[in-house]
Amino acid sequence: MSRLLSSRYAALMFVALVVIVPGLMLNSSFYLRVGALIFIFGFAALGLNLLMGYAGQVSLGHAGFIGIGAYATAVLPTHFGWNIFAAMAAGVAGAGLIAYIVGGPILRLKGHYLAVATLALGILISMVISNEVKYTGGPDGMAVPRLEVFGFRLRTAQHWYWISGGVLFLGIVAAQNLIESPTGRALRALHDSEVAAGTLGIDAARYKLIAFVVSAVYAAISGVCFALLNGHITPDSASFLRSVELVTMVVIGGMGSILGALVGAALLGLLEQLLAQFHEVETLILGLVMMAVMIFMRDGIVPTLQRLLFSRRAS
Amino acid sequence: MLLPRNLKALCRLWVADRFMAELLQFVISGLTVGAVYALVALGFTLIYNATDVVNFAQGEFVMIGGMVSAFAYAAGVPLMFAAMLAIIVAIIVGLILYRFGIEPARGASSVVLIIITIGASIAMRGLAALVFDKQFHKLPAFSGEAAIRVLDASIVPQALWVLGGALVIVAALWLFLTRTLFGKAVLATAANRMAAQLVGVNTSFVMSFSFAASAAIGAIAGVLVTPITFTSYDVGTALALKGFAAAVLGGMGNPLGAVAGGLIIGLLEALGAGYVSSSYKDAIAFMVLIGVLMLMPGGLFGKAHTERV
Amino acid sequence: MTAPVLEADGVGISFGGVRAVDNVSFRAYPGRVLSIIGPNGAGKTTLFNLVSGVYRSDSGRIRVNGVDATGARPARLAQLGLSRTFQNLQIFGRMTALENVMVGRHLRERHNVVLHLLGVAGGEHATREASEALLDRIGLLSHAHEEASSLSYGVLKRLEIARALATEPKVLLLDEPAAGCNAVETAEIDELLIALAKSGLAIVLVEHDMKLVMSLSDSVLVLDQGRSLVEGPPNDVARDPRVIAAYLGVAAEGDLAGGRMPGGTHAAT
Amino acid sequence: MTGVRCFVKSSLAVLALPVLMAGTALAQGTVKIGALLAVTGPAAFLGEPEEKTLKMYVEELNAKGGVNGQKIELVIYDDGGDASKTRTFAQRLVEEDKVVAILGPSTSGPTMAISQVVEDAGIPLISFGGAAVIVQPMKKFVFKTPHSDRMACEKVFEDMKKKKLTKAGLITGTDAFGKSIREGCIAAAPTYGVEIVGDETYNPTDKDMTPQLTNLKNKAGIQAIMSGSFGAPAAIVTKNVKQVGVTVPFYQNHGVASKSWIDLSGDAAEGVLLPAAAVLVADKLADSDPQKKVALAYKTTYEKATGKPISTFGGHAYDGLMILVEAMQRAKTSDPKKVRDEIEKTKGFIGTAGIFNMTDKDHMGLDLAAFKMVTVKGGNWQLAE
Repeated sequence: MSRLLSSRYAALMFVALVVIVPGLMLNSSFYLRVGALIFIFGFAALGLNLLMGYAGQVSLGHAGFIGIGAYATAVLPTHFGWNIFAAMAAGVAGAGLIAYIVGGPILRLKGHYLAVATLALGILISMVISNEVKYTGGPDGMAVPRLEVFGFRLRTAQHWYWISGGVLFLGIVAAQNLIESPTGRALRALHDSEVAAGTLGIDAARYKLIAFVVSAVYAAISGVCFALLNGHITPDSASFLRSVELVTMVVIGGMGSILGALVGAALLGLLEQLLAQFHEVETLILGLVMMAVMIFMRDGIVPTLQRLLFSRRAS
Repeated sequence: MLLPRNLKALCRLWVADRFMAELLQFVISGLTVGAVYALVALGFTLIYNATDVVNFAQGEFVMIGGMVSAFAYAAGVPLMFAAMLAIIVAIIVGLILYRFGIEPARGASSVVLIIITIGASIAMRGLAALVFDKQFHKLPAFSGEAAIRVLDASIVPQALWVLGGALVIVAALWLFLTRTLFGKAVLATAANRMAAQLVGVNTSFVMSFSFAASAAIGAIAGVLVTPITFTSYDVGTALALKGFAAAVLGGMGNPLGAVAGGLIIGLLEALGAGYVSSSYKDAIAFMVLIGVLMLMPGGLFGKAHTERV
Repeated sequence: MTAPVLEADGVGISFGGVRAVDNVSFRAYPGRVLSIIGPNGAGKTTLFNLVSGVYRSDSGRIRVNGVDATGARPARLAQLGLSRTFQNLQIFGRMTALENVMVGRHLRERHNVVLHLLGVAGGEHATREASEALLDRIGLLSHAHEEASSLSYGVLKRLEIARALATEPKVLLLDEPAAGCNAVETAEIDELLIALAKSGLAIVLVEHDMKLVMSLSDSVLVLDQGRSLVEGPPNDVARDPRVIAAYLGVAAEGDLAGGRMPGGTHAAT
Repeated sequence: MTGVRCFVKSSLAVLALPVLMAGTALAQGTVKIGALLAVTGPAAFLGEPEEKTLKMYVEELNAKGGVNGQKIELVIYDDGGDASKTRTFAQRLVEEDKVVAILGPSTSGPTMAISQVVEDAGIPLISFGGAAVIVQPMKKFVFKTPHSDRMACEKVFEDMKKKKLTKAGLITGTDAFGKSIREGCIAAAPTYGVEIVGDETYNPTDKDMTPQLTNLKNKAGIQAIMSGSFGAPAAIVTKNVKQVGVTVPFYQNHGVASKSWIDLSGDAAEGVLLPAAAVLVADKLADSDPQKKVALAYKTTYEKATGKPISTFGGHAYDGLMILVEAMQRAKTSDPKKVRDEIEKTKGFIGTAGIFNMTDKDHMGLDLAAFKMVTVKGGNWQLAE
């Protein structure tokens, strides 16, 4: 109990530090933007981690939900005159609803079959975004209205650094709450032994669906922040490659580790900037780093480091 | 050309009907593209069977096949030798991938292995951009460019090479897996690695072999399709995506299923583009894919209990 | 006699043409222990899997607590009051012992994801207390906060029982609860099961330890090659020549009654 | 907890690394110009020649003493054609590298995504993207050098009108470029009395477009087919046109204006018509043509340096760089705002794409005359006019 609590608060403190310290030290909107992007994608990866690391289900189409959140924020106010807050809420709710409707049937699939079905779902969403040019601007993308709170326009990277950092923090708190709640225990139980979980009264289909919907909602919220940070969105935000990137963040950071999602997002986000100087070999190095991390830390960075730290303390 | 004479005569009665000609053209297009997907799916199948790994770098083998042969040919190497060189290079890359990417991570979860292969595919793409360039390249068609008329539809001779190649490879693979001792060793390794080891199968060799053979299949596919589709350092991703979908649609691990899956997706795309909407033709293919999986969760030819994830 | 809490009527299943379990019937009554024995491969575990919904029976009917549960999935059966343990452990390895038991309280908790995300789930305290009490009862409280994967086999065997009990079942299916346990642990399990039966729980047991079976059971069902061979009080069954024949005819009555079933060494034909 | 602190420190160090690197590079007496190019990704065939061109000419300019006595330092980032990535790099160029102007991005979507960044920062941007929306509506700091995609349609329709063809079919990619051509053509058609009777699309990764072309071919009364495509699909469409036996005139667009398209398409390219910049047919231009000298010089320089045939894409980068450098020379400073004002005053600049005359209402400054109608004969470009 005490260990659980201390590790929980340690993790939260760590995240708070990771948000606050650079936020105060960095004064360039470029760094703040990189930070905000890490928080935003870390947030989506966090949701996906609930699905992959806890419910044990893979999704290769989660960028689709990011796209739904992002495009709802842009399309509804621009073309339908919605209040932007209503549009944001609708985007998040819409993603959850679609996940709920689609998740029922496709979560019956297992392993690679599920992977392909979610992949197809993600591609369908991104295809609609690219093709409905009238509403979405097609491949050129579209402008996103700026968020105004009490007459104050939130548009700089600094604003969004703090907002997305705060959202991430709350997301982590919520994820931790969930994991330690009866729902979380049910999910973890399912992941370890679906049969045993079943005999204890846990309805596997229901809990997989819950995890799918929750992860879709996380992705959509991340999409909303992404759209508002950028002020202009393109179908790239919902692309298959983005979905793969999210899965990579989760696995590299550590499946089933709350901090893992953030670390995975940070690694990919920072690598992109670090390697930009050497763009001739950027792709090559990125690929090799991904391979190396997975070969030498197959449980992901955070769980591996935790184990190292833990065993050192023990000895 | 494709049909026996009497059937051809029969069909000619309908040729006046443009519908038939159109349909035939769509089917030809679908089969050509589908054969490309099928070849990629076959590569997925072989590696999956022997190692349980879903190799997302499979598309890169196709790229290597295309790029190496195109550059060798452009440098004056005869087409035949250029193709052989490409296959050898792909096999070497496949073996390196297995030895330094997959083997050290043996026993890791399937999603970790998938990320490793995705990393490998990114690295291979980056390397290809360095070694070659970022432009598109081609190979000459093996039997000329002149389209063959079939009942008012037309087909390029290279498409027949692709279709024929897919058929030959699937037949060879099928015979190899079911009729040879070594092929059975591959299947045994797939079914139960430990048990296979116990009965004396050198599973490590079987797994290296599967990577080499998949790389070779990919490279052959690359050589065959480059005259039609061209090649560049980054053609792999899109091919891997469709190939994976095809392999799963057919039932992961089943070579015949892989071919069927590839052809079906190709046909759906072509018929969708022809009859419904060209912007949403991929959507149609993917919706049918989801629909089929709903009804047959193990794919068309897969067995539900062979699920290994 | 009170009404049975579990009734299996003519259940069966085939795997690839082999009739693994064929037309087996039994009843379990509150406060009584029914043991299912038979040579290895007789279909005991398969029968358990049928009755607990892990497999779907292709014939017959299953009723739990008077409600028809034929074809129901494990989660539904758990709701009706059936719980079980597994021959090959199905422990949630990445959770603590306490959490394993807390999962067993699943059906007794309120489930609202939104509240759970907000961290305002009620009843958590009650779940924890009930689970700790169960661990205490089964003698594992000292292991409560250890990760299950780090616990010994014997401890896990008991942990599975505690977890199954946490659902507050009416009928408990135990698949070789004493397998791999030493004499002390076996005695503890013996004691526990007697106490549980006394409290009114119906217990169905698959076990190779004949001493345990003979001392615990109110009734014994013998399976052979998927079929039900004999059912009756332990002593009658032990003397039944058909049963002895089923155990290859080599096991003397005394062996059967007093020692371990020679199942592992003599393959059933 | 030490582990945590250590991690925070090291992640800060990682973040700080680019700053240090940028800091050391910031020498006196240089002027920094940023470039955002799609060096990888689906538009890499644009980004690659653009990058080569920029590097080549910056080196040449520096060898001649740079601009206003300062050496030019070129900071190139690869955006992979991804809009969000481009925006991050744009911010990096503005905030960290402190560039005075940005060249690129290679494509339209990323250009739109970063317009606001340069507007806010007050730094001129010269995009190599084709879409008209980049400069319409006009943004103060955003310019572009390629012809707008719509102009390609206008040029084609002009040609069709001359030949009295009124019914056209469209086949375009679903990427940004194809979409831009498609919209441009649909918008421009009525002006030229052209009716769009067929409208087909394909995905950029498609391998066969015969179904779409079969549909177009069979459209009643169709008199011409116009394609909006680039890269490999453009060559596939060209070959498929021949395969399904299209007999009406087939128009491609300026997106295929590179030798590589002819090579890929082979015989199928013969006789295909397309509007393209003069640089493509530099050696075939009349000696009196004012563009001949510039176009020929670029062609010679590029082909000598890279050993590869030129494309018009690299030319857009050349035009962008030179317009910028000349503006700096006229402004006698590298102050971004003053440079912007001078870019807007670009008059009679002879580039590879045409003669640029920018105004405060036109941030591209090209007219239809900049396009030449060309065709392919014997595997080489030929003027069709």
